[in-house]
Amino acid sequence: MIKVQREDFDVGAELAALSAGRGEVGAVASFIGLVRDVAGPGELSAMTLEHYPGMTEKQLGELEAEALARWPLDRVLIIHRHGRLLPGDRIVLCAATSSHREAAFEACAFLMDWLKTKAPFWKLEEVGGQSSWVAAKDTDEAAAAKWTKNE
Amino acid sequence: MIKVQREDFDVGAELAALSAGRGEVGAVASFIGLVRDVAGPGELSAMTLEHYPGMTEKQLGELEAEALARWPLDRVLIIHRHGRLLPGDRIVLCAATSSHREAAFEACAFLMDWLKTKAPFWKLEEVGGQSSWVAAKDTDEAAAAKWTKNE
Amino acid sequence: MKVLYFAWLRDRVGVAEEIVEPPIEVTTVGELIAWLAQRSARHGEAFADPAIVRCAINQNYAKADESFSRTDEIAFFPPVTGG
Amino acid sequence: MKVLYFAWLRDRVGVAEEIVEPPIEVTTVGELIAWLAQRSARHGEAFADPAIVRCAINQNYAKADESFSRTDEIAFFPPVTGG
Repeated sequence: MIKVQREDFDVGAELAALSAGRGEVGAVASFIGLVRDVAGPGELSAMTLEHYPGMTEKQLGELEAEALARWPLDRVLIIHRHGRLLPGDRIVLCAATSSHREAAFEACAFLMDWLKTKAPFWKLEEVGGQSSWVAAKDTDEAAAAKWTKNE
Repeated sequence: MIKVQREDFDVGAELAALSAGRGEVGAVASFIGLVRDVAGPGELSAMTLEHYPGMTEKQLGELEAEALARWPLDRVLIIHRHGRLLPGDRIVLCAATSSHREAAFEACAFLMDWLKTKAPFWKLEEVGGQSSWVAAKDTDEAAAAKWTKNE
Repeated sequence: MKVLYFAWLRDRVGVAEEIVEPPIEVTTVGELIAWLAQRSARHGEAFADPAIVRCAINQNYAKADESFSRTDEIAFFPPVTGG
Repeated sequence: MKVLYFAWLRDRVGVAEEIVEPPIEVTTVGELIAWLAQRSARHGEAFADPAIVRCAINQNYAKADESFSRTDEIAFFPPVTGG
């Protein structure tokens, strides 16, 4: 399931709904991404997430399908927020459920690695009144690439 | 933090508390283990988790310390229930928080692998009125062993 | 045809989308980038380093040698930084 | 000295704990298992395959060649199956 939204989400309720009534599911692996506080002492920081409506849902939907095809999963959940967020705010929740914990863990890590390099979101960071776009990280590209090499 | 308890736990509240006010934490990886429904159609199943009070807390505490020593984590959480549980009930919650998502993911998988082979819990499965102790799995031993080889 | 810009590409170009009419010989993403870069100083700045510009045709990633049609939805943006 | 049993080891022995007085020459975990196995038919069944019996001395895992003192808390149990 894919949700792209401005509002916050309820982690406990989302994860409970994902496995509710699914008798074969013994493993729920999940990841929550939070806004880090990048400001120095006494400064305020914030982060605005811009995205490409339509393409985001399409890319995340393909990511979900890819995870379901690669691992013996029951379900996949990706919730990604956009708009202006403050330090400590939740940005993203990824989860994968399975009867096998290895599959759930691997799929969840895969979701995050691919999401970081494929989902069309951009972070605008505000620190002490200055705004700047966050640069993409080579380490994210490398993390995503390792899932391709393994095929 | 280690909690060994009979009662259920609130996943959303536990994970939120783990990162609350920790400005450097951007990554929360977690795992929830659930009781699977092993009964056939029309049958009821249940699971009773016995443990070794005292040793459980000691082993989980050492596991937490080991994870904190191996990865750049902020915090570790392990909650494990005991007593009689029904299909779909939560058994365990493991979580690791970090500024790096790889560290959080790896530490969380490590916690589960070691917990499966070191924490003194035993599962008694009831299916259709018959009780039997669940046998340990070789795959769990192998999963735990891989964290030793890497040293 | 319509072209969309996101994040700092939009900031540099100055608009989130625009209607452009590239000449008929412009058929690939790479050629479109080269043509757009000539449109104004702001465009030139936005497309100064094509290696860090990503393109999507109809919301799918597209490389420089891919061709597009005039009815496609074309978008340009920096490497993504979500998650 | 006190010995604790858990899970199917307890079911087979028939008690969760018992006070035993092994002779002075019994000093290692392996020797204690061999001595306990002789105590009764139930003990014999519980310790029939020492390879699948785990031991903890004062709540730390202990191998067959480890020695214990009479004041230690000794526990025997099957391979664990939590999580």
